[in-house]
Amino acid sequence: MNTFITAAGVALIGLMLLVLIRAIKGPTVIDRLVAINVIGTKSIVLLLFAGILFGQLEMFVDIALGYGLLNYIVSIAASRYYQHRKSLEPEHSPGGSPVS
Amino acid sequence: MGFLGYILISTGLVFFLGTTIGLLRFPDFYTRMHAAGKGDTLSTVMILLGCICLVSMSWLLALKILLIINFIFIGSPTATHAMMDAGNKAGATPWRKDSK
Amino acid sequence: MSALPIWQFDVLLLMLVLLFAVVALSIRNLMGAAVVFGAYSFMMCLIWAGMGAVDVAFTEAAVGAGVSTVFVVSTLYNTGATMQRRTGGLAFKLFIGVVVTVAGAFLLSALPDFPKWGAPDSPVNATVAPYYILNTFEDAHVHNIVTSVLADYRGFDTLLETTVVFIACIAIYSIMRVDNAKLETDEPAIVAAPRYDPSDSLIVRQASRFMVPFMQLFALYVIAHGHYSPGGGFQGGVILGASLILLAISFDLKFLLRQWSEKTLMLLVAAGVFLYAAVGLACVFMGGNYLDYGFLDSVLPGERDMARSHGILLVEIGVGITVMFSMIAIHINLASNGRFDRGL
Amino acid sequence: MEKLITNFNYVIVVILMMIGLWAMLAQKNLIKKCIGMPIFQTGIILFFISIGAKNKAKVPILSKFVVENSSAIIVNDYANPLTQILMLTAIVVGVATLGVGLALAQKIYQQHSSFDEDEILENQRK
Repeated sequence: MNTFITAAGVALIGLMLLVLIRAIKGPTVIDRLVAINVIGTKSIVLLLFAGILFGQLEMFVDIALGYGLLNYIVSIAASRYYQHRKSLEPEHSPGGSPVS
Repeated sequence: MGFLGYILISTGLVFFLGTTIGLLRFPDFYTRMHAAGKGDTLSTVMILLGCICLVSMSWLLALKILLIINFIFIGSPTATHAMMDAGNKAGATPWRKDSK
Repeated sequence: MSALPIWQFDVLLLMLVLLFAVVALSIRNLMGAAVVFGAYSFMMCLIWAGMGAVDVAFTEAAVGAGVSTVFVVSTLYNTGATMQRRTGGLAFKLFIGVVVTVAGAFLLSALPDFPKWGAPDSPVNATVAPYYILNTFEDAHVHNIVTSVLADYRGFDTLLETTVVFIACIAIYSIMRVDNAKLETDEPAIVAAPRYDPSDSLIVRQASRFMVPFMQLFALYVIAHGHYSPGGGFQGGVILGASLILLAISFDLKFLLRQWSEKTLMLLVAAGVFLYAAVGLACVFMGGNYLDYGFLDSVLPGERDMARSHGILLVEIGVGITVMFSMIAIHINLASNGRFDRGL
Repeated sequence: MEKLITNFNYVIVVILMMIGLWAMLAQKNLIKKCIGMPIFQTGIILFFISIGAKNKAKVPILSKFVVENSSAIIVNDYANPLTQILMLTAIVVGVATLGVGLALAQKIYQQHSSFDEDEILENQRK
């Protein structure tokens, strides 16, 4: 079982690396936000995997629960941000946005 | 029971692979959001259910993991909605067939 | 004992974390940098968990997912800066790079002298630490060694750290707070954010309304159950603060300020530190040393070791109150640009 | 070279500290400096935590089984708790100091309407 969990964890980290490509490339901020949100959800799973591998799942499940509760605050903050600031442009064409 | 756990975790990984490919290959923000919002939630829920089946644990621990699933089921679609809202308000343009 | 350290995860994650750090610094859009920095903190949480530091991982999870990114976002919201200016100065950057590399090379030259990664007989692990592991249950009747060392053996340290959080809160308050009456004449408000906007998303508000009570219940559990599982005042305080920050974001800053006035918030920030210091002083009056909870046994139930356990709980509650309300006060100051009326 | 593998964690620590220091010194943007500060800080936290990690150790929480049967506690079964508590408080203090930095940056932006160091200096000379 431990080998399977380890393999699954390594596969998850590998796929997270691929998701990170979207966070690096992503032409707009929102694309990055989507990628980071996916990575955050997968951290919950990896925390549980770490708990299984340590053989002390009851110690790790609280952290995962905290993550599950808090994970979506940043998305909501970003949504509030873009309600009032319409400044979504690909980074390579600065356009008319206030540059600082 | 353990067999079911292996199947659930593997299926979850396959769904996460789909999410990753969707995030990387889709042409614009809205379609990427489509891949990330659905595949991410489903794969996380499946892997967590797989953990419950795979590892022998007390009912309290299983309840906690079910609570995590519950919170992800509420939080993750809300985050998806908020990000979609943000993209819409910030003016992300949808992809068309004739756009390059 | 199927104790298996997950070094194979750790090596992968350590590589990944470097990548995240570089990406967060190289993205020119400031909002994007803030978002990637949030993910950097996720990775760090996984690394702490992989090394068996569950309490640290919990703190990092609560701080990274709940508050730190929101602080950066609210600063960006109030200033309206989106892009980093494309500056030249490549020579300067290279010069700094050389200086930093030389400093790093000096540090790396000490590499062979360090004990091996994960060696149980290194000086750090073999001198002081075994005392805590062996004696904590007899002394304080606490299962979680980290909690007992945090609040009991090294109580002074934690008292002063809590004071630092308090002082940081005061500093931000004195930097940011402006008088609303004077503001109109002095300078125009930089952000003309609309007031409460009924077109706000109903879905977000209903989801927050559902989640916030669970968050607060969970945070109270974390503070109270910190004796037996990872958790304690810092983690619970940050989660409580994050729950109210979530309310402020998804509804409106006014919604939060209707229930917690500015004065109440600042009084409660001080009250937590006061509770901590008062417990210490009570020990002095009962005849012991400062923060020696064992002497509270005539007031608190149980023998001397149980009294220490209960004293730790009191102190953790004090820490939780200070951390919770200072997080909220910092958020309100940053989000409303010091005006305490509207904001992110 | 062999040390480079057994002491891999210290290499990452030094690189993280270098990245953070470089960001704080060379980046002209105040927000980027504020992001560099936590990176430097996590480098130091990583140093402490990894120096206290033990091979084949569990988390430093005594299980009910060990306590109730009053069996001997084996020190090397538990990771070092001391380094962990030193860093636990540092994280919360770190986010409070990040708040102070951001507050200062926000005030500076109000005065000079820029986060860029060069522009701020130019504004001041005027």
